Amino acid sequence: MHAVIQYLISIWVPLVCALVIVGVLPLVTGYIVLMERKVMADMQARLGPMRVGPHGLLQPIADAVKLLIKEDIIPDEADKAIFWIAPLISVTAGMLAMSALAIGPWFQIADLNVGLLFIVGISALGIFGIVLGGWSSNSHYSLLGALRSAAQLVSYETAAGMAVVGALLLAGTLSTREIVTAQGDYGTWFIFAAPVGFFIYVVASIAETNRAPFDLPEAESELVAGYMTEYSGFRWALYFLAEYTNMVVVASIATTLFLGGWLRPFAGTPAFNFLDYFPSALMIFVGAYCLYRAPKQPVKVQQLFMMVLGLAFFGVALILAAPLIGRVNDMLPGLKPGLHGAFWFLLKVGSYIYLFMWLRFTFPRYRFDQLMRLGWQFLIPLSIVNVMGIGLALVLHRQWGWSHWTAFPLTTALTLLVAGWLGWAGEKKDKEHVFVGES
Amino acid sequence: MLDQIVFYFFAALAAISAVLVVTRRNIVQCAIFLITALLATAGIFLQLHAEFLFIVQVILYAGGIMVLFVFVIMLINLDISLHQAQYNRQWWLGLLLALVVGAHLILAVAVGRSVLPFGEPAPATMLEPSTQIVGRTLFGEYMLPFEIASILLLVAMIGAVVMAKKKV
Amino acid sequence: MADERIPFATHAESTVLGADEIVLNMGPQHPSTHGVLRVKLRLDGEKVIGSECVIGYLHRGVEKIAEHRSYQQFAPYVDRMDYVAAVSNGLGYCEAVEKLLGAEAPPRARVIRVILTELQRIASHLFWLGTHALDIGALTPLFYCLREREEILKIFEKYCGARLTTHAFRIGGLQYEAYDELEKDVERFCKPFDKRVDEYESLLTENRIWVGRTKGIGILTAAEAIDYGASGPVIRASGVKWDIRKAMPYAAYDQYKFEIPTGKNGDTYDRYIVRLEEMRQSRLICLQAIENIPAGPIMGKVGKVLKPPPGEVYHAIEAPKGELGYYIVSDGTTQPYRVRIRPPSLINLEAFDKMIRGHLVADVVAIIGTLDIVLGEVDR
Amino acid sequence: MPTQYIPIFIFAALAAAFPAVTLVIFRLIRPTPVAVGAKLKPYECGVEAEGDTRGRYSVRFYIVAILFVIFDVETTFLFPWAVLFSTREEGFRLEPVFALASMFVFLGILIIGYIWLFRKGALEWV
Repeated sequence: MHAVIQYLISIWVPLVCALVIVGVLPLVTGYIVLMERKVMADMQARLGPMRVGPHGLLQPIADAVKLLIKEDIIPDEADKAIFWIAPLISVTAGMLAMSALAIGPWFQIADLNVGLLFIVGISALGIFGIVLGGWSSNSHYSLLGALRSAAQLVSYETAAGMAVVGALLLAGTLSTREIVTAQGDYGTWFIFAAPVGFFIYVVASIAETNRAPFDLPEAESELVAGYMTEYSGFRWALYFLAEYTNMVVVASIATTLFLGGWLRPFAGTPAFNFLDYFPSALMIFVGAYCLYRAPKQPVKVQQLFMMVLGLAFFGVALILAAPLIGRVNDMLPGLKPGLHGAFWFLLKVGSYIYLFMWLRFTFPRYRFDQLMRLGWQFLIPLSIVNVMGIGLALVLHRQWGWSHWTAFPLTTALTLLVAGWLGWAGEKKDKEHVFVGES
Repeated sequence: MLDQIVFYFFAALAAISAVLVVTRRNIVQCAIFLITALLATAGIFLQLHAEFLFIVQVILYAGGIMVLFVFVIMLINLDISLHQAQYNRQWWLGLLLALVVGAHLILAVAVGRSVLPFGEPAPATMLEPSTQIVGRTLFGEYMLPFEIASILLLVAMIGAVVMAKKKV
Repeated sequence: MADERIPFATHAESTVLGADEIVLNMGPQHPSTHGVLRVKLRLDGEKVIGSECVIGYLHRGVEKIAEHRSYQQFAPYVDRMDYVAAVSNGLGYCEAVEKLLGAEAPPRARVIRVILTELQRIASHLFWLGTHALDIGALTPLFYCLREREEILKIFEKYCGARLTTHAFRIGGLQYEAYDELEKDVERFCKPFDKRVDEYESLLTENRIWVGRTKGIGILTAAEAIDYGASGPVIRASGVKWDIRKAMPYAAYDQYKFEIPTGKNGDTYDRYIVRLEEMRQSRLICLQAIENIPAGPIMGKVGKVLKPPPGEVYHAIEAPKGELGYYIVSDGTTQPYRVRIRPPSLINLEAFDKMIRGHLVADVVAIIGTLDIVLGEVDR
Repeated sequence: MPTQYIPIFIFAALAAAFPAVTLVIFRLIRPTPVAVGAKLKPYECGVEAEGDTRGRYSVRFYIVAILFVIFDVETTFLFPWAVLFSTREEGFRLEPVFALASMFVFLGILIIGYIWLFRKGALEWV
């Protein structure tokens, strides 16, 4: 027993991280949903949630309370045990995948040797929750959603894995922490060395998280709600939690692999050191906006809320600014990479998620056969070529001493050429498939 | 001590799930227990410090079972299979054979402990860095088998298509 | 009709591995059957091998009600049929009764009727575009479309006080005199509207996903369209230049210049393009009409009590959804003996099974959306 | 057990317990389900479902599924290769040309197979 306590003391940082993730993630998810609704409203010329709290800021909490106390319905004909356990599988897998993420050099539960593979592999387990949930509901719509989900995962997993391999070629390690360090050493993020790989990963990750335009498993206009048609109340919320957790996970993978993880833009260039002030400046801006909006709120409580919120942002700005003071930095040298790293990492994750939302509100939905065709006939061959191209660039650079600036653009251009050809061939084939009436 | 507890936990999980895989009537439940069994095996790999093998086990079998699962839905009428007997009338013969094989195995281990040359036990310390070691072995000593593996995959690919498509 | 064009199976025997055929109910409570349409789909996996539309969930017996109301009293009921194009319904009914009476609406009334009906056509098409795009998964166009539709509804509200079921016309002319700023309002809406249509197009027309989802889906050839009695944008998209506004002009349509947009392939994409073009044409008609609204009375000479002579009449107009016809039999009393309504939605819907066979589940919503049905009109 | 995995197991337990415990605890607060009749029926747009969902269900999945397994294995081979290509561990890094050549052979064989599949139309869903 004593040994166990001793041990727990030695691993308190990961433990605190674990508790924080488990405790805060549902809240974060709620606010991502709010963000999505606000972004959607903004793009669609309306306001979005405005009622609960100022600017709808308390909407996620109201939603959570509502979902928690809703009646819990399990259909008669459902396979009860599987129905019960399916959403849990999804949520657990999504959360567990986060354990190897490095949110800044400080915040990480465990730095694994196979970190990236761990994230990819474990988050892929979440699909079982979807398929089992859809199957156990014993409804046609759910079953169709579950099957689509399985086929979709199967088709895009390979492309995503290959895109990851492309970045790993440059990084030379599977540990999330070292991948980010490698990008610091290279002096450039891998998105610039492997833009095609990043593109493939974006598309494949959207498909893997069942987001529009690939949201076929839950396509509301066709399958009502797909695999979660029979789910209601908190179980349904768990699926939502899993979906948004997965979004965060894929966004984090993309950030770690392609967008430089917790590194500041131009981290190696002293001329851009003024960007160190950006985190505080952003927080001050947000805080000032909150204070500016505060008197315009209709109710006293809301005014107070906005005021407190604004001050809280100022507080965060102060904390972020602290390491910039020379003396503090000398005392706690780890503070700056830790705090600012987390800031930049989360900012990049947020931007990636924003990209997801943007795509969702812009594009119509793919049809199933088109989705499969895109995956198998475009992304998979392209991703194989991408891996070969990056390998070739590295050989040109290392063996024959070409500079980065010639080797990588050259191979990227070659890859793009192949992409163009694949697209053209697909188009041609597509035309053959369309049966046009004689009219 | 802790290691042993963890090992027995995973081993028991794997064994019990494996038994359930063959005894459950509902095939979807069988598939779930198969996942559990495979994940428990992955846990044992992890305990042996074979991190790479652990994660490969998770990735490959998760995908594989997903495929199996869809095949179940495609090929099997669950309503009928639920009411069918799991074994035919020779089940007792099967049990007997299983017992014989089991006994043989136990005997082999018991006797072999002293007689047969067992390999070195898996190291209890960390083999840093495991991915690199696996890779080095694969691309060093086992280069040829690795390339042949691609031919094997090619054959599997062609085989699948030939079997599924009648008019190739 | 033997059909060699669709190279897909239409029976379950040819499904792979001897799988069972499943029957999926889409509707009546489904997000994208546009009301309470029920479609029974026979599926082989995700492929539709047959379908059956079950209607009647919104049946209110409108035609029967007509037999127990006076001519004037029945007018508001037709607004409830195609509730997204109430003005057009009213126009058809009023003109049919006028024909029966041998009366005519005065020129001023006719022009205002054209303006309002064309605005209603734009509103109806906007609503169709928004929901159709939503069915295919594009969330955003809906709100842009509703934003513009709102402007039209505001004009209706100013004109008659109602937004949806307007009951704008009266047998023999108009219910209300046009308000002072009608021209200005219409102009303010119409002038920038073609830019707005371009905006929708920029989101959809050349979008690869949109094209992939709509091109070659639900093809109805010209001959088939005629056989099925389709009308409106559905038949025009198949390449048949048929528009009652041109073929048998009513109201004041003979005074205005406009084109009849037609498609070539008769697929979902063509129907989409045709409707977008129709919105542009309607805008042009509105702009022409507001330039010269004749002065004069708004009611023609019809009595307080309408008592048409015995006889029968069929009058059809080009409603946003197609040919909306009223067949009215009078026995010389104040109430019609029989009213039969030819709803364009119902007749267009009949081509659905033909269009869906061999396509996937996802195409069901695309095709239902593109037929632009309103269940209030299908069921009446 | 590698020591870094212990927090992960604790985290796994937490992550699994959190939703399960919430689900159970809020059962006390939630109204007890009293749903009867149609509320407990599977959703079929408001009408009685025809046929059963437990029958055999045609998915044109066979080839795609097998191919997925093959490509999955292939990707797994690529991971250690990619790591070794530019690893920083002493003495593990492969010689670039040799590594690239070996993988080109490996991928080349698979690409031949892929092209064959493509030409046969095996990658079409319907």
